[in-house]
Amino acid sequence: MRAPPSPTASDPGNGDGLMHPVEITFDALLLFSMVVLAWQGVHARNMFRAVVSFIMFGLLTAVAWVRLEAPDIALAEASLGAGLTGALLLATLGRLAPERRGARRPKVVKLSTLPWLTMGLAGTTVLLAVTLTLPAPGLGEAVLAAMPAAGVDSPVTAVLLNFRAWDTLLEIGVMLLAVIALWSLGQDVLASKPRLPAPALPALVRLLFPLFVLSTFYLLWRGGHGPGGAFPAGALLAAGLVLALLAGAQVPERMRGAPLRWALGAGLFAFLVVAVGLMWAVGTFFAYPPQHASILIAIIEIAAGLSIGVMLTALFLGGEPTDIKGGGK
Amino acid sequence: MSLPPGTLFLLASALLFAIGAHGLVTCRHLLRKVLALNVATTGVFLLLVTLGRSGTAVDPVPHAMVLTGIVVALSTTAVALGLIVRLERRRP
Amino acid sequence: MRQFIAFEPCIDMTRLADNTGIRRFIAGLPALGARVAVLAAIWWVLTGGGASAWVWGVPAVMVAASLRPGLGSGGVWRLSLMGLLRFLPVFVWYNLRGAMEVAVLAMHPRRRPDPVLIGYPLRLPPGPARVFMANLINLVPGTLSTRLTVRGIEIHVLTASASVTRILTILERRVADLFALQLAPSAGLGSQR
Amino acid sequence: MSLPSTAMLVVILVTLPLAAATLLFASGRQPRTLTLAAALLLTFAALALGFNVHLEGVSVHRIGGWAAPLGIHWQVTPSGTVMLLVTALVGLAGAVYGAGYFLHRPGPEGRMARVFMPLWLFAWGGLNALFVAADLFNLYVALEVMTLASVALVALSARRMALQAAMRYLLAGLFGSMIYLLGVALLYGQYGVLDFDALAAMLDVEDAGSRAGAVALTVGLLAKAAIFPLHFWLPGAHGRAEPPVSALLSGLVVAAAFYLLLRLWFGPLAGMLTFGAGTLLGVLGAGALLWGGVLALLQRRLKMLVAYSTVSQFGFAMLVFPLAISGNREPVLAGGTLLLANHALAKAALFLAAGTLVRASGSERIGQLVGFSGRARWAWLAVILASAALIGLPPTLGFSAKWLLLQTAVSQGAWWWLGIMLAGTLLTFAYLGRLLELALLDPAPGPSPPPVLTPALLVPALLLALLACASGVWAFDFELDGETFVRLEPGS
Amino acid sequence: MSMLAGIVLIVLGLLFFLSGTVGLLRFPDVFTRLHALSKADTLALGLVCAGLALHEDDGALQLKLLLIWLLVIVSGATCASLIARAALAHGIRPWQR
Amino acid sequence: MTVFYLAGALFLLANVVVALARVLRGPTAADRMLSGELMGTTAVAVLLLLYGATGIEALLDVALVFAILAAMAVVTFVRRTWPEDPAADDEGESR
Repeated sequence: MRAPPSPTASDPGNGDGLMHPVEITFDALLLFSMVVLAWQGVHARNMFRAVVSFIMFGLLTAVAWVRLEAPDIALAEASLGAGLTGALLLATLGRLAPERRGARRPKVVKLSTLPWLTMGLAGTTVLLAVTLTLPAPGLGEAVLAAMPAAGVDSPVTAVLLNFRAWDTLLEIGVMLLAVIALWSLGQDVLASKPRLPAPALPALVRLLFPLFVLSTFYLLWRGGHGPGGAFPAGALLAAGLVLALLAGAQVPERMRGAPLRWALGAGLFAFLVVAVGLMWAVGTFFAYPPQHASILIAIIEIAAGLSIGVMLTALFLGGEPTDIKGGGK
Repeated sequence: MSLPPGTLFLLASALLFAIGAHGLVTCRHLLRKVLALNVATTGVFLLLVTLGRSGTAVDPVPHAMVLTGIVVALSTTAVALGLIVRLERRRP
Repeated sequence: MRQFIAFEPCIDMTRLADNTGIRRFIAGLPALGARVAVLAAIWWVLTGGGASAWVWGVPAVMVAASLRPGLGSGGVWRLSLMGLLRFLPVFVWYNLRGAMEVAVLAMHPRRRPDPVLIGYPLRLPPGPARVFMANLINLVPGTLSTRLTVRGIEIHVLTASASVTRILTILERRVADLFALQLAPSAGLGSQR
Repeated sequence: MSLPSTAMLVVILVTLPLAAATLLFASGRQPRTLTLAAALLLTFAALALGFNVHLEGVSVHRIGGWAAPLGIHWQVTPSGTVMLLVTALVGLAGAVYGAGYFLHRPGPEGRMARVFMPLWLFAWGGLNALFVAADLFNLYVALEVMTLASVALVALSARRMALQAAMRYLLAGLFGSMIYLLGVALLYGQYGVLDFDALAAMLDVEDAGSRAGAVALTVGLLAKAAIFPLHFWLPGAHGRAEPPVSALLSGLVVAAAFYLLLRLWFGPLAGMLTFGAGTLLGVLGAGALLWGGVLALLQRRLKMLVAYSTVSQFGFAMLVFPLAISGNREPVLAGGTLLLANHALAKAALFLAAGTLVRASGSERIGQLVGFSGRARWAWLAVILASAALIGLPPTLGFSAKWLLLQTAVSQGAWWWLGIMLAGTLLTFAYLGRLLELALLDPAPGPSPPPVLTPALLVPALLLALLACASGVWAFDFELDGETFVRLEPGS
Repeated sequence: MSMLAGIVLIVLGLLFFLSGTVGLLRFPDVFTRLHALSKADTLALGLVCAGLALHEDDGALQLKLLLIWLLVIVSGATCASLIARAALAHGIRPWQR
Repeated sequence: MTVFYLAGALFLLANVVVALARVLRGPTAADRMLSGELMGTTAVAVLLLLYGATGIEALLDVALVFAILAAMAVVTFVRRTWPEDPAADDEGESR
């Protein structure tokens, strides 16, 4: 119906306070519930309640990103926040001893919280006062000017995989490092053999799994010219794999060991090969020749997306899936 | 309305930061600390994007920074949760 | 039981060597074709078509069609078009009615639910149709499936009344139509627990 | 034969560790020759880079060919090069030591040997990326790489104490990163740039937002560098970790965070280093110096003593900030960098030697350490040399560094800070002397079949300690001919 | 015309959402609340999707809305059963008048 | 029209806030979980309405991601946080 989003008609508060009262109310309510949920997520007396509040906080955060005109972040928050973070927290909760799960805090207000509260309030006020005065010039125009040579049409993807690709490389490194760190702590920690689920669950996963795969590719494709890209795509893939694991599937034996580790390392490796290869071919680290930029970025994006999917699944598993006899089956 | 643009979001980000930082210091349970840290980090992310929005053209650099930050936060959270689980099992 | 996550290609080249393999492969072709067609349609819905979209779309559909989550096959989905046409209106009507009933119950100042657990003996043969039925029960008036057992489904009924079993019987028949299945002979009506 | 270009060397230094770590992890094997070859190659690259920088001075490299505010820069500065070099030396020593230390140990130790090298290389890559970074956000990501690798290394033994220490370290580290990111957000909101030079050019020192940003950056890094009130995580993490890990952490990781403080306050934020800011940082340093020193005196376990000494030594290093308030900053920066380099070499040597001694004695208690006998003698020698460097006896590197700072203090008439420096040196002397006295004058017999101490457990520590002692002379030249070092740290 | 019909559908959807929420708050136990969730909310989302689809003239986008609805229906129906089953297995007995 | 969509989204948001009471009150974990589920559905609707208001197509993708992940939390919950008592009867699951 409306081809391009018109920047003025419905745009919340960009510029000179043209916000409609409904929008302001919406934002206020949204942010209010976010703050309440954040407080609950930290301080709820029951641990489970805290975790559920935090998951909901993530949901609302995604809506907040939408309101801030950051659909890229909203996608990532939706796929990571609503999918994996929640699953990770709930699974962790299940691995804690039952009496620690409920862990009620004493109701008495400790005196020591008062100074902290005062300091927090003071800090908040200062932060707010400071941030309100910031002019925020930004690099928007510089990015726009460089877009023709970027190799992709989406500015965020251009920043992530071209202008600041070195950051992204290191960040993939952080993720791989997290996997190695978890694996270095010892084996897969799934406590007991989980019972086979109700038949409805495998049926659901069988139905959804191809859709997960398809939408992974969809988001990778989208990343070239709109919100999308390797992170949300990888997160969706991981969500599909995690769902399959939860429905009773096992990491296949022929995938364990070397193939799995190569899949985990593939994203970082592809990044490094391209970056250093360009140093060798062009003479500058990470300098895509403009005519090849889009294909190189696409290669990195695919490798990173698939690798991120596997890495996130590994993060969910929380340990190396080697213990075949003891673990599941 | 006379509110400067993004005021509400700035207020919320400051509050989230405060809640998170406070929780990180006062909570005993490690899981709560991790949640508090995530809340505070979300506050910082909100701040970054809100600030990146008030320029003339929408600035994609903060968006990219926040995307990177989200992934980093998730990775570190996963490690923290892994540590918590292992600590639980070695509880005396 | 071998349960593997993902990466079980449908077309197993090693099996093509012997005769039965070829026969089985040919027998599986229509199912694979249907799968590919559905996924391609979904890809079109997602992307809105276009040349660049299909450059990604063809491999994407192929991969999505050939990867399985490693949870066993779960049985064949053989749907009948006529059955679908007969099923849809019933489903839409019941879904609407179910939502209305819940809404009225929730909004009405004095009415309260009067729930009860009943067992409903399923006449559908085991397989995807049963699971489909069990999920469907959650969407129609006043019923919520809780457990699927060999004997049937345990159902939580929001307001006990005779109409529930009638609805379920109709629904079961439509599901059987949808899956082109024959119902087992009646095993009697649902018994109160 | 001409040396490879600086750009090529930087690329090798930052990507080779990551590539090697990925390969080691993916292949699942630990060919020791390969890991050592990677470590050696990195060391050579760092040496060549040092040579290049000596000839060419500061150089700037655009990543991806994108110009300043949009793209990311690498900046090869003299101080950064010193850190890269020290990292390479300590990294190599640690790799050799680690290969020897984790070798032939059954059970969980086999697992430790398997993951030690990838993690070590990741930390190494993160450190190298930090030392050449000139971009606020790039620093954040590199810091995360470094922190996460260090946390995993602390938890390596997977014992409860180690896990606890790792968890505490992780939380402190993440807290630091978060505050740091807040500072980045505030500065970006003010100026819309992340690049150091662009920021230095635009910085308005009177502006409240910029000040808040600077404070946030500093607090974040203070938490990562374990400076006084935020030091609580350090002794546990360093004291409980495996010895090669402690060496890396204490010598390099903490130093990297501190180096970033130097880099920021002598680079983009230089204009803000006023009397108030400098004094405040100095007071924190003095607190750390005394607190860490006194606690080190009270420790009864060897590695905890060394760990507390780290807190104290970084307090000493903090004193560069008040000294840089007025007057010529170059010698102060040079002194600070040399102090870090000295600490890295000496402290790493100390931890490696401590690990050897603990293994030789079968006990961590200072009173039960084996004496100056057998092969343990070499470890003790390393301890003595490293102690000399830490205390700052001439002609060690520590002496050159402290001498530079003392000179500045005298020339500025900063008697107050001078007194604190002397007190700190005395404290260092006291706790290290107590260690030597207890162990050498009243040695325990040690376990009856003495454990085998392979050269891998002895040589790295000894070499590092020797280097810390011997490079003092060279550093004096390096420094006193002036220009080399001073040839423009950018932004100062 | 389709504009008006769309608005009506969306408003109806919103009302069903409201009833689902009220049911969630008023109903006595987890099973009855699941009824409210699985029926009222899925239909409500369907109505909203249908309303938006009427305002839309791109076929692919209309079908995307349908896809979203179908996904929510499938997940919603399965999850309701899963929660009910888990609740029974944990010894939560259904509330009875 | 934009205002209509926004008002609808606001209405749903208010719904969510009211439904929070169930999260806080419980009483069982299942109650909290199912209100989380409700919130997921509502968030999809909110995103759709925001799409109606702004016309940014990416919002449909966000909604799609929410929809496809809707089951994630509940499945983890029943399989990991609250796994069924192994002693419970297994009456021949028909698989």
